[in-house]
Amino acid sequence: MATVTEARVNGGLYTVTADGRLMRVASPAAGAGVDILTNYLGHGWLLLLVRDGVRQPAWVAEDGARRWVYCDGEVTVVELAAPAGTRRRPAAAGGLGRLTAPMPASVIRIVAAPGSRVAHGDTVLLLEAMKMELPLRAPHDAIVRAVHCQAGDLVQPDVPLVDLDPLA
Amino acid sequence: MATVTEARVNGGLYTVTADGRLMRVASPAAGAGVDILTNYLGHGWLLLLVRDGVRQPAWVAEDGARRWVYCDGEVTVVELAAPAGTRRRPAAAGGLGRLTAPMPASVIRIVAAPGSRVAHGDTVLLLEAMKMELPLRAPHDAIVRAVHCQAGDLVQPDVPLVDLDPLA
Amino acid sequence: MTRPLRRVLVANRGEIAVRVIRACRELGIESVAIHSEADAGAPHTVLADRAECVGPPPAAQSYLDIRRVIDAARAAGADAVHPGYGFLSENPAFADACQRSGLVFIGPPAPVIERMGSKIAARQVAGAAGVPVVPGLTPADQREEGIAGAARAIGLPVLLKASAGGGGKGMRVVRLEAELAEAIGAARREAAAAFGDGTLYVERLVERPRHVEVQVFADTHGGIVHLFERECSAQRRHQKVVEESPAPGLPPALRARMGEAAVAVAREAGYVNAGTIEFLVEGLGEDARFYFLEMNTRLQVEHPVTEAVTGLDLVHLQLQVAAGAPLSFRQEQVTQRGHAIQCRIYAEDPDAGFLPQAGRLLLYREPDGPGVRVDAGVVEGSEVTVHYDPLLAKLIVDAPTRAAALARAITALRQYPVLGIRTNIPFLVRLLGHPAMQAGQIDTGFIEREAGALTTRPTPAAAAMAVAAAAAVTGTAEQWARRDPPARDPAQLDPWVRLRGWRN
Amino acid sequence: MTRPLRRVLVANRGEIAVRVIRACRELGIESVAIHSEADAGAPHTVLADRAECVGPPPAAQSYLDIRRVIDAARAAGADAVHPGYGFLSENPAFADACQRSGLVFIGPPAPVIERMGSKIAARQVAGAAGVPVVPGLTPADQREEGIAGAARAIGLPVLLKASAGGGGKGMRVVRLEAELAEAIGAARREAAAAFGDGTLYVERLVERPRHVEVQVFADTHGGIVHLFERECSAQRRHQKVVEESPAPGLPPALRARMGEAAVAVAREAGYVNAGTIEFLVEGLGEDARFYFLEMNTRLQVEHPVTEAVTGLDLVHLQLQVAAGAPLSFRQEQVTQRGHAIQCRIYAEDPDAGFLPQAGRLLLYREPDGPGVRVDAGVVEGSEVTVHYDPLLAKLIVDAPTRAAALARAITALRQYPVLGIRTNIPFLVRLLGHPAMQAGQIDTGFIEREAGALTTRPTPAAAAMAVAAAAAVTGTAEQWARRDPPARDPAQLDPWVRLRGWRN
Repeated sequence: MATVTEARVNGGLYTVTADGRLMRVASPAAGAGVDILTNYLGHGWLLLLVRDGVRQPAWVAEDGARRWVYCDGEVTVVELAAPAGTRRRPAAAGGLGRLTAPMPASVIRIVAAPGSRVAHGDTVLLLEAMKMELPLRAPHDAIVRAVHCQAGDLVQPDVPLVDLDPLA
Repeated sequence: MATVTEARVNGGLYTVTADGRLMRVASPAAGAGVDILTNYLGHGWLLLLVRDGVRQPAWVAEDGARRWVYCDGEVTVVELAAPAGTRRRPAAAGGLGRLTAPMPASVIRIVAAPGSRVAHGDTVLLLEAMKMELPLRAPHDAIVRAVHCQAGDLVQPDVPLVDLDPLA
Repeated sequence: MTRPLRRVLVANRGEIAVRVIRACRELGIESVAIHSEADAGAPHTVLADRAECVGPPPAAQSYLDIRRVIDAARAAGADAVHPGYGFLSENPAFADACQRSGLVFIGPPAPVIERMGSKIAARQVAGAAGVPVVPGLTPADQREEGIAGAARAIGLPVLLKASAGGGGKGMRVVRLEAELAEAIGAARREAAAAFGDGTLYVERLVERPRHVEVQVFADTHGGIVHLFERECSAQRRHQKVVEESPAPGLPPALRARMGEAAVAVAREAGYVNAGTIEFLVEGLGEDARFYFLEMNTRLQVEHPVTEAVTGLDLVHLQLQVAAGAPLSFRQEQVTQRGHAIQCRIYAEDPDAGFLPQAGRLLLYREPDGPGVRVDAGVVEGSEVTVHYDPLLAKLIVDAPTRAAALARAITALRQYPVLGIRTNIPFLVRLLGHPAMQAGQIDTGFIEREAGALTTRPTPAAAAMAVAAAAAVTGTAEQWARRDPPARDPAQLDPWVRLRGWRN
Repeated sequence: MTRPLRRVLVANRGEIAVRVIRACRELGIESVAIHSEADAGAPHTVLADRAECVGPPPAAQSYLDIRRVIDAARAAGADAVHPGYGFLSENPAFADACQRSGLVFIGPPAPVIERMGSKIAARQVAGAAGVPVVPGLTPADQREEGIAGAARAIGLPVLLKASAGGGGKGMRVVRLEAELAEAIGAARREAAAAFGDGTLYVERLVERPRHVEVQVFADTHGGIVHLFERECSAQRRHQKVVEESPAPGLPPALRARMGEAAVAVAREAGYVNAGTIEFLVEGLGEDARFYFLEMNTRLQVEHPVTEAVTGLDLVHLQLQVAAGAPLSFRQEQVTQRGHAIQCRIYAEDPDAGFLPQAGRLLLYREPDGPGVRVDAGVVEGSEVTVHYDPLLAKLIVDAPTRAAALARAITALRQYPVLGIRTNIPFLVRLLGHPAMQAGQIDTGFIEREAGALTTRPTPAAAAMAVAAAAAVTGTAEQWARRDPPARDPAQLDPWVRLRGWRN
């Protein structure tokens, strides 16, 4: 009945042996393992970790392929490897040459127009969310190639708003 | 998209029109209806009832074919009509001629042995649950036909423990 | 004299174990839970730093087994034991076993538990302290005839009680000669099951009494204070249901005299740590009199109402006093401010004779907000078993006035959905709304007398509508979650807006 | 003079709307919620007796639209309006519109809001009351050059603030000449967005100040009391994060003088209802001095810590005073008992510059137990949108001592899983555990200075194990629920018992 899974967390390799509500997590690097009893909590799980007799609870919530974990006062979000055929969300949205909103926001002002030159740290676009201003700054010296939004737009995260051409 | 269901509660007939998270419940007898917004709460639902502008929350939990409802300080449990082909749980467990435990319990003592005569209200079987004694009493004058348990047994609800032959 | 506690074994389960474990953590003390096989993964075992299994589900083979509990404490390296309430908390043999095993017992010394646990000895102590008592005795002849004889000598109606413990277990009122035999048998069996001792005590029944108790606290340096009173008259079958502080309508002079009497009894008993002196109060206003009833040599279920009005933390104090610290305040520094009410949330069906219930908590959401405290031994998803006391949680509210506290409690109860198992929450809503409760005029027989009014209520109109709607809520929770994904696009209209249109 | 309130419209959302609606219910007053289209079905609309939609999601078109809010109050038949905090609570035009519509505004009269809302006029009031102020002014020339000139005249570093409101919105510290232009623009835009008024105030920056404020309460009969102080120095970008009462280490004589000064300012202002006098405290111990900073003419986010230490209910008092009742207690009857701490739970990512977060609360379970209060504007399943302030809830703890309160807060935060959206809970755990916080020695710049130590922490070993396990928790919740049905048969062994065997 037991299933064995491998998980990589912060570069460490962990082996998870699960049997019904019981799990054992072992890490070759960390030596001894931890025993876990899983409780179903309605819309999530409560894991009870036991290591050398000492207990620690962890709460887990499911969000598609993501798992949210609250343990020892810290929240960790882990993305499970996507099954073949599904698109994986990029680890870091926005690349070297583009700026994206970190959260749903509205555009207050385009500070740097297409074609203008911006220095590292300059504000390119001014957003607002939850009544706070969020300046999007140039991550390096660049020329603004294109701006894909205008003042007043409601913009979603992970959608390119500005394309930059880096300057050497 | 809207679906229409009829429900009978306390002898009253209600028509439920559901469209996504919205419902309208109407009762021909009660006149005006009530509008309901449904919120998903993880392992249950929060219904927001609105009637003549006045709001009232109701919490609903699902338990197989049962629905548990908490509204206006009262809990109601409703059993949905079972789909064809499945066995319906009897509305009142235990019949005129049999005694059953109202909850999981242990048998302390058989008070009336098979063949003995018991009067209405006599204790036939003594159970214990949660440190409280639970006497099972005769619902009418009867002869004990059979006893299906013995002292020390752990017994489950809805399982016949004693068969009685009613006396006219 | 101070010997700091490092690691405390909590010899209990449910809400009180959770409460004690939290207090340990707050004071930097490690905690060890114990659990039966039925309680592995229960909230108190999740919260503790360590846990030990002490046996199979029946309490007699686990939580009540002194040897196993002591072995668990040794195995976990504990240096002290907190007994909670119930179980072994008033068992002198347990306190003694702890001491002999080098474990600090967080409570009074074994001989004090033994003396105050005996109804006769406790009455003698009260008498020596100059405090009046209700007539009663433990018959030397404990056979049915001996107990029946004692009842006749005192004169019916009488109250039969377990000599070894409190909490309503093994308690029976006998008004008629014909009820004596069955009541004696039932009381004895319940007493034996709950406390391991079937010895019965027979007492004159005071009619329409109020049950008012006084919290006392004593350190190991001779310091003793009282922390004011609790009104516990809202009882059903001698089981407290609602407790409050201050006691409504208690004349200030009587309150002061009861406080002094409680301290006098505790001093006479050589008491240490938290204890409660229970009194019966007869009559009203300036004519009211009080009688010593008994002493509970442990923390009470209802200690939170005292915490709310005094601002003290009784479990912190227990741990500090057990470590040898003197009380850090004097009697005149203790204040009774505002009004607090506790409602016990039981897994029982008020509409079916308050039958205990077992099952899984499908939906369990606690109320929150100002003046609302919930001490719970369960979470959503918990399985309530048949093996233990049906107390799930306690709702404690406090507010500046009694009227505000009552309103706050009712509001909180109506926002406290517990589904999947029947509870007494609907009963509590009706009880707190009853005119006599609102007026603060109830005695210990009130709930029994008003049983009809309190346990039946036609389904409210809104509830019937909700039930009809609930029947139409189909599909699994997962399907439902997919049905209407969150409106992450702010431009997407909420269905409620559509609903407004629908109503026109 | 008393005119009982029958139906109160609560012109707010989130936790404060929930809190006010509850208070109304506790006092037998009907409540009317307002909501934008994004908030239909939000907790405050579920709890209220009635609700009115006041417009589309953006606050400027709903919660901040005076006409729509007044229309809603009329449509619902309300006779009074509670503004909460933020939104229209310090807008004199709103208070005035209420009065002209025959609605009781639960707060001070419009002219008092206006006077105390102006930094200049408020300082004049404080000066007239004999209370010292920090040098500063609202430049008559509100162009960039005018404000920059005023900053230079006062001398850098200076603080730019919205003249029309508080709460950190529109506030900027300027230390260097080169930062002036951008700071002025940003502060003005934020001020305009938050309060509809971009007028800026320029003030001398007091270095390493503590922010200590005093709660005052005035009735319509000339009665004014103070309810002691709150320490609010734990701020991030002028946004309070943790508040407590009493202020640690505040000398009793200074506390007394600040209380008297606060009452003097309120009396000079002709104040009515709940208000807060904010002071800057410079220096430590007997050398400490205080300066009047500003007055908030409304209930504060942090009012619960005052409720915890005084035992009063500030919203009940607001409703009673607004109905014309005199204060039912005198200054010398107000007590400050124990220690209370409030933690604001924000939807923000402390490890990514405290960026506000939006999304659905997949798992949201509040801590409970002794001394734990949670005022929440969300429940499990709530969708947090981009439109409003990211404050989700407030955790308020109280305990007999500051050390116990800190330990209680940390224990509670560690039992407060909020998943599906990033929150500042992990940050709060680190902040409360920081040696300076434990010692009670922080000023308003502390969080910025210690940002590195407070926002980064390697994944704890246990958490890494839990994450690995979480990745193995597969299947939908429904499938999981079916996987291991409840052990209704007590004879069935719990898996934990098997686990013990596995470990040997």
